Amino acid sequence: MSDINNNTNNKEDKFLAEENKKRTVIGPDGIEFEIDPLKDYFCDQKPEVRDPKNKVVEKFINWARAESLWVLGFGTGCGSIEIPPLLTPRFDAARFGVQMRATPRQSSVIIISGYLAVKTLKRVIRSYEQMQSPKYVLALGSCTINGGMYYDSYNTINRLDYYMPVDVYVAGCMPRPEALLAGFNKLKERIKAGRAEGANEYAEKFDWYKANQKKIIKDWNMPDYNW
Amino acid sequence: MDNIILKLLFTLLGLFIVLNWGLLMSAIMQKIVARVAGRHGIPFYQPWIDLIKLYTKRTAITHGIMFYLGPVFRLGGGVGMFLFIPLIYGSEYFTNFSWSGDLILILYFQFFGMLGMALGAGEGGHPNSVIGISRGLAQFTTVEVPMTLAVISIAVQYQTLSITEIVAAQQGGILNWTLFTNPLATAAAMLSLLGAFRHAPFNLVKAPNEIPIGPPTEYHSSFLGVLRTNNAILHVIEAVLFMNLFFGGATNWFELILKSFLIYFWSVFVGVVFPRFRIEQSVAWFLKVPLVIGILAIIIFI
Amino acid sequence: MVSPIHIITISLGIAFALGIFGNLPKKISAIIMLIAIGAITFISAQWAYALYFGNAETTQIFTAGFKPPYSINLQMGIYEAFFSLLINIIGLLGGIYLFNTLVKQGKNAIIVFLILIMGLNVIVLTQDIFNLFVFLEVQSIATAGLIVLHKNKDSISSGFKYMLATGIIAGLLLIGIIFSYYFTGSLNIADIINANIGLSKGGAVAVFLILIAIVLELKPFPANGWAIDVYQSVKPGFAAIISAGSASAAFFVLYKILPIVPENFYNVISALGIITFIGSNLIGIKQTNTNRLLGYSSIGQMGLLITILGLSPYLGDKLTFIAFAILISHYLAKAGLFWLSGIVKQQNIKNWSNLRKKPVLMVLFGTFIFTLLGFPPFPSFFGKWELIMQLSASGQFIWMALILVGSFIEGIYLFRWFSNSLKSENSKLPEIKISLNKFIPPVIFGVATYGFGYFAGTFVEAAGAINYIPLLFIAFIALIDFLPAWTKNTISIAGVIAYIFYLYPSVEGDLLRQIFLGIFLGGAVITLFSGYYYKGKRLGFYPMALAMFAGLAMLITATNLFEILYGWELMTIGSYFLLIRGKKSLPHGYSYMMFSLGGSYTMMFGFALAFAGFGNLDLQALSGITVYPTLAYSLILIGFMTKTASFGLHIWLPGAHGEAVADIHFMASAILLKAGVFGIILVLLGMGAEAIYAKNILFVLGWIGAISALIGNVAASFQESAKRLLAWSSIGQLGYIVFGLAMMSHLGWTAGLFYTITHFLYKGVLFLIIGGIALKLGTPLMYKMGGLIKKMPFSFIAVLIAIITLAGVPPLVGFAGKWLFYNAIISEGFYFQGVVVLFSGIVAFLYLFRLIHTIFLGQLKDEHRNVKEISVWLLIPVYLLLFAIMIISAKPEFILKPLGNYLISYFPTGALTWNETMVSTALGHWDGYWIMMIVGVMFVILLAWLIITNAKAQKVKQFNMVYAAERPFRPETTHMAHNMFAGYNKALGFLIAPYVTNFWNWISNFVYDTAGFVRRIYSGNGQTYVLHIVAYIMVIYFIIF
Amino acid sequence: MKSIINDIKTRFEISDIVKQRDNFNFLTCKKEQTVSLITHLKNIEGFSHFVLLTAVDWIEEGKFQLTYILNNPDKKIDIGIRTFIERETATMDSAHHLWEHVATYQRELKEMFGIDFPGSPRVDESFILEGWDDIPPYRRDFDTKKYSEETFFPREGRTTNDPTEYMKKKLYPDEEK
Amino acid sequence: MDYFNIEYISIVTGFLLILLGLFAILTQKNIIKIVIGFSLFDTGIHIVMVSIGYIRNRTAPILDETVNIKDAANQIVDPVPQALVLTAIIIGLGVTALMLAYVLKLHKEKKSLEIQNFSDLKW
Repeated sequence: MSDINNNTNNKEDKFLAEENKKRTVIGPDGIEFEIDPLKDYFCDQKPEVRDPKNKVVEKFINWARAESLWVLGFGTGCGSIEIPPLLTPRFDAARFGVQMRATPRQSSVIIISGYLAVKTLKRVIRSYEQMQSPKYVLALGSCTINGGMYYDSYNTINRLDYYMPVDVYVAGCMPRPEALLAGFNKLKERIKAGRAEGANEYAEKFDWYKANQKKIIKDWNMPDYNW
Repeated sequence: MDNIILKLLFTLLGLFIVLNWGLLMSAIMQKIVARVAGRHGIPFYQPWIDLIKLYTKRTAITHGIMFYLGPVFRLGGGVGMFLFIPLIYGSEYFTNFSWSGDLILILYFQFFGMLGMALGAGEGGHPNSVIGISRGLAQFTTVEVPMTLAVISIAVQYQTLSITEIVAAQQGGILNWTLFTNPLATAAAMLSLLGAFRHAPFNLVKAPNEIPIGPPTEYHSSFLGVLRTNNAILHVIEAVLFMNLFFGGATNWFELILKSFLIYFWSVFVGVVFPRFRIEQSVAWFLKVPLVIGILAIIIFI
Repeated sequence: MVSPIHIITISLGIAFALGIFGNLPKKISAIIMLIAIGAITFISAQWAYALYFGNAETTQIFTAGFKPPYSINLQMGIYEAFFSLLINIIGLLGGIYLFNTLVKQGKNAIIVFLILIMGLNVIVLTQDIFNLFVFLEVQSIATAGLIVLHKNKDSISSGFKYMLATGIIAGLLLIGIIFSYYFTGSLNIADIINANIGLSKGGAVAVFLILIAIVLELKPFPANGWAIDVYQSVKPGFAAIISAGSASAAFFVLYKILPIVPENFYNVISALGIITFIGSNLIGIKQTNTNRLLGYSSIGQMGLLITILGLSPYLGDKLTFIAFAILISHYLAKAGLFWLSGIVKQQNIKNWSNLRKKPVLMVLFGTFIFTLLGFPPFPSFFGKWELIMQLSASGQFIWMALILVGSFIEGIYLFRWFSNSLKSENSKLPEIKISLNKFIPPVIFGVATYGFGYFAGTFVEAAGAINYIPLLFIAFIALIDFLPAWTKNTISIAGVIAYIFYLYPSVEGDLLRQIFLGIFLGGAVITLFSGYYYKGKRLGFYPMALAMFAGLAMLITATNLFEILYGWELMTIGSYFLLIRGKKSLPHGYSYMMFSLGGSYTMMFGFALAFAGFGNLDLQALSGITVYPTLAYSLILIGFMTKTASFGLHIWLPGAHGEAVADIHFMASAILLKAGVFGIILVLLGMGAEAIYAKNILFVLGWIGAISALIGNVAASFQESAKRLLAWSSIGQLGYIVFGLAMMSHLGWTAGLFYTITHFLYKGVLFLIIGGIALKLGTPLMYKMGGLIKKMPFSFIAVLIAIITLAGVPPLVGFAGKWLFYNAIISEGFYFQGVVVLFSGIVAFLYLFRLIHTIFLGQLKDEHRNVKEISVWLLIPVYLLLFAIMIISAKPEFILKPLGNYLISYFPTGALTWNETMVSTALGHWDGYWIMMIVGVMFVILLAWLIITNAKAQKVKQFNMVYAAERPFRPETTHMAHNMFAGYNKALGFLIAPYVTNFWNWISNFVYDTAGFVRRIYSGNGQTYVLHIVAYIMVIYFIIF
Repeated sequence: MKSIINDIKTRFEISDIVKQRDNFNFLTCKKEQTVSLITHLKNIEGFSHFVLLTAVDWIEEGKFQLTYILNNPDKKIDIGIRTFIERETATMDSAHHLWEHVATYQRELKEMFGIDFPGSPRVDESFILEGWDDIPPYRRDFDTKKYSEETFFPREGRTTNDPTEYMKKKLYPDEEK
Repeated sequence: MDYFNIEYISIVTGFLLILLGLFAILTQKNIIKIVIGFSLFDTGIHIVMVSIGYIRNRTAPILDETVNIKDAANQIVDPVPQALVLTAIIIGLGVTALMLAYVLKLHKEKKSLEIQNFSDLKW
């Protein structure tokens, strides 16, 4: 078997993308220095657990959070076609405070809408980590639960909860928008009950999640936590 | 001294009313848009919930000092405009600090927020933010042209630049409004208002699909909360400015609410009906019809 | 006292002796010859000295003891002595310069050289017209003899043409002489003058023939092809003698016979002169051969002198001064340039850049060029000034215009040549070798130009008040130029500060001048202070910078129009040399100089018109110009607007400023441009707003200001280079100021002057910071920067405050300017111009955001991760300026109140009214102090609110951003900077299409093509040249009779 | 169509002609001649549109079969060119110079089958599988189920049914009995 | 007026020679001929000069036995033009000689005497 990747450097650098490798540059004053993009361009802090405030206040805040679910417009797999109908007159998820946002910074919910290829998982993780706590994961379809029909694929994950804390699974292949709405209501209940602490869980079990993620994402090629 | 404290308290009260009215107004407008599309739309209290949620987010990131200060500048622009604009004609307290400046101050104070926002978004380093800003600035330059013409026109008409005096001159009947005494200036300004509120057809600045929401791409949590607070205030204040200049001002809160609603509704109404312009189209558009109207508005006073 | 006859005896004697004792070694012969020339130089010098100081009287020498008409008589008067001295000096120095050549060519050449000098002397001295003819022939034979000894194929053919042409001319002269003898019975010029033969028809023809022959000896255009070939083909050393010596002698002959000529010929003479002046200069534009170019220039100068003689009835008693000033400039500069040409040994004007390796020669070169162009402090400046003033006083406006046009055309090519050698590539050119004997003559002449400059200044009445102390100081700095920069810097700062204290009493009580003194010299201190940043010597920087500041100071303290122009030109020279220090500044520096030159000529014209109406040159002459007021004011304004770079005259600025380094950029933009503003203020104060013409001018001026503002700001938004951006922005800002001044009202002027001050402050900050950054990063291109806020926080704060001020955002002081503008526009009725100005004010946001974003925000580049804050020497002045901005922001009354009080004497109505800190007009009101307070408090409260709700924000790095679930690739590709306002460009890019540049290009192409067309008359064929001469005579004959 | 094939036959060694439809034929060609055949088809016969390039792993023969499908939009005919290459060396001449997007197909084949196309742009960069370090997954000797079980934490308790049997049981539960 | 007196004839001849010389200079291509033209031109001028100074019925200004020294002023023609013409002839000779020297050099240079061949320097 010929080496499929010509990059025969040491193991660590094998999958490192060109632009993330260390490079030497010459400053305007003519002095050379080295740049390590992963260190210099990315923050390498780990996430911290942010404990809830006192109970009464938190309850009120959780109610607000539950009534204002901003969903990241991120679609994976076939489920992404089920999300747009939510905003149509027929389903009108806006009634429940569900709104779409275009950027993970401002979103509080990410919907994993179907099978996740390894390549996509990497983007999902990045987006998830860029969301601000508290944040919720709503997983859609059998594929996220146990791989679904892709259970034996060489490139599709089987269980989402090994890679990020999932709040609500909506089963089905594919679940219809009604089911998704039901999933949102379930999520709301969970938030109001104060049980949707996925972000903290992620921070607590950070190493475990990372290990799982890194096991399948071999060209990790990014900082451990994408702020 | 007591007077100052009283004045401050009333100003805070005014700010509170304006903020809540702004939030409510935006909810109502969204509901209207939803109804046009045949949906129920958000609950009327949704903006408040969103605000609470944003302010109570547990984490936030910052790209640097300017990123942090950007929203402060932005909200400062809104609150500052609020402070320098007389809300209720004839009220001793709800004229805020408008004695310290006139119409020109208001016109230029809006740059305060824009500049801060632009710088903050710039430090975010996100190219989309900057694209949004460059579009926004480009559009704004020509949006201001008919507005400038209209302002000059009414300043010539009333021979003053003081907002209070302009409002005073419009008292005594609906026919004294600038809308009727100087319809061309009003028309130019109302077209300019479309660009200022950045609803469709002039919403390429935000352009949710291609450059996710434009300048505030990187803003979140409390930062976004501050920006949204400002939006609520600013929309009312801008409407109040137009109300004062063209629609006879307000002698009580009810009048203010009604008029500002209608003025804001005008931009929403247009936004629902028309599709989006590209940036060079909108830049050019403001240099066509509104410009001509504005020039006519001045010519009639020469 | 040695009799002047010995000039002849010594020369002839030595010449014969050298011929007889022919076997002397060549060197010794040459030395003997030089001694002989030295002796006759001594004789003429002695006479000149004695006559000038009144120790002797004009002496007649009668040869053979008879009185005229039976003998030849020589006259030694003051003029004769002076001209003979000129000829002998050029002979002596030329001989020294040509020493090696003469030695090589042998005895005959040495003798002929001596005879040539002797012939020229006699031409000057003789009072006998036939003797004049004889020695003209001797001179031309000697010249031809020298040419033939030259042994170069071009020189031989040109010498033949020369012989042919001078033969014909001499024949004509002879006929004229014989006829005049026929009519008068005398050959003595004095007798001929007394006979007044011009009155009869035949006598007039005789006079005509004599006159035309003498004029032809001065090589008038276009009958001068034979002479130009000689200039080109002979050695530059000989050309120097022909150009300086022979031409001076011929000019003196014309002067001598002029009284013979009837009055009605005078206009024809000046017409011939001016045709020569303009025509040869026009053709000079196309020349690439240095000697030929100098030939055209020489002929042009002679044309100017002929014109002056022709115009002598209008010049009164100033004639002598004018003629001498211009002649001496021509004499020194042309000889010097020919000598330099001999040293450089490069025929093509593009190959002169190796002169740069010899700074002394370069300085000489510049001196001679500027002398020819009539810049101060050289004598030609004074001569030209007096010429124009006297002409104007006599109402000869057409002649003024033509002379200025000709001078400008001369400037075009001389300056192109000079700037080429200053900047163009010189690595491939051979080293210049100089021997001492070739070095001394040009140095002596170079020094002499300055001496005569001072000397000429003492003759011009208006120049009496010129303060020479700064010039001496500059000379001192120039002398110590070999010291390291910081020493010179310290000395310069001390000098400037001392000068401020020296000048302050003279501007006391005059707020306008105080403001400009502050801007000019305060700015000088600030820029010089930032100069500590530079290592090394900065050769040439300090003299030139100080020259500029001295010129600016002279503008302020000027008490008459002459001083204004003097200061203006001084400043132009200094700033030109500063601007041209940039890397690619050659074409821009050239166009700067062309606009400045044109501007100063239009100014001179305008001043002359003012002088014509007012009768003296006081500044009051500007108020109420009565002669062609529209034209006069427009011309003066155009002159000043070349510096404010107003629309139409702005094309030099972006390039010139865009290439300048930090502190020069600051000087050029924040300080230099204000000189134009000062000038416009002076003019407008004089003009007033009541007259119809004033209204028209102000209307146009207002639109020019508005369009400049618009074009400047829009173009600035589309620049990629930060420096060019600022340069365009300066055009825009100056447009505001011009617009404000054009309103001619209290508010307008308050706004304009307020802008003048604040523009100085914030632009100063921007220039220094941006310049410092560009130096630090090695590029002015903004898209190559980015994210520097983390590396240069102090710079960022400075730029932030500066752009907030520039944009006019409250609460900082820029808003005051906008507010004043609004009020002024509405109360003055400048609505539409006003809208354009206000629109451009908003457009300013585009480039301001671009400036601060692309440099400081966005993505930090790899190479810049290790850069440090810019030099503290730049930051200190910057923060001083910022401090001033903040003070004015909180307390605008510090400036506005005195301004108002000052302006109330000019514009009594419409003043600002003050109520504690509240300022109001008839329209609106504004309270800077309270706004500052309110905004400050509000800002703090809001910041506190954000911090409370957002205490634990995680600090992240530059790639930590949402990127559609991806990550950024490289900072270069993530930084949104290049072609930032593409959409805007699509919509409004047509505004910045280079219409104006195309217009000026068209003009310059037209001039070039005309020159190319005209010069085809010089076919190179000797016969054609003779035909030219014959046709010339015929045409003029038919014109006169 | 026929004339084209006949013409090609005289110029190239065409071994096997399969007619799929009237306007769609498969030809089999030698490896060495394939690219020149495609070039010929493109430049002379007007097959200006490249439809796809794909591969089949004939593990038993030890060969990869490559199939290039071209389309002639003017005449509305398609042609498929098959060629066989050795599985061991798995190298083929690149055709990216004919159509730019061929490079993408080749990149995919390199990743999925490990077929190398020397000279093809970016052929060594990962395409869909970022950071793949096993044998290429489309090769038939790659056991995808085993790989999935080893890598992706399969959820316990998952049962897999044959869909036909399962649906029969579900929909017609009585039939069995 | 009597047109056939000696002054008139000589002066007209002189001018004719001048024009002839000029014509030759302007039309002839050969340099030698141009020089000859120049000589004619010169000679014409000399003749004109002499005739200007001529006074009828007087003799040359040479003081010999035919002229009464005391009454010389009334017997001789104006001596000045004659003196001048001598000088002029000498100068003309010098110029012509120098021209011919040039011709020699020019011919050496290009082996040609056509004047249009010597127009390397122009414009």
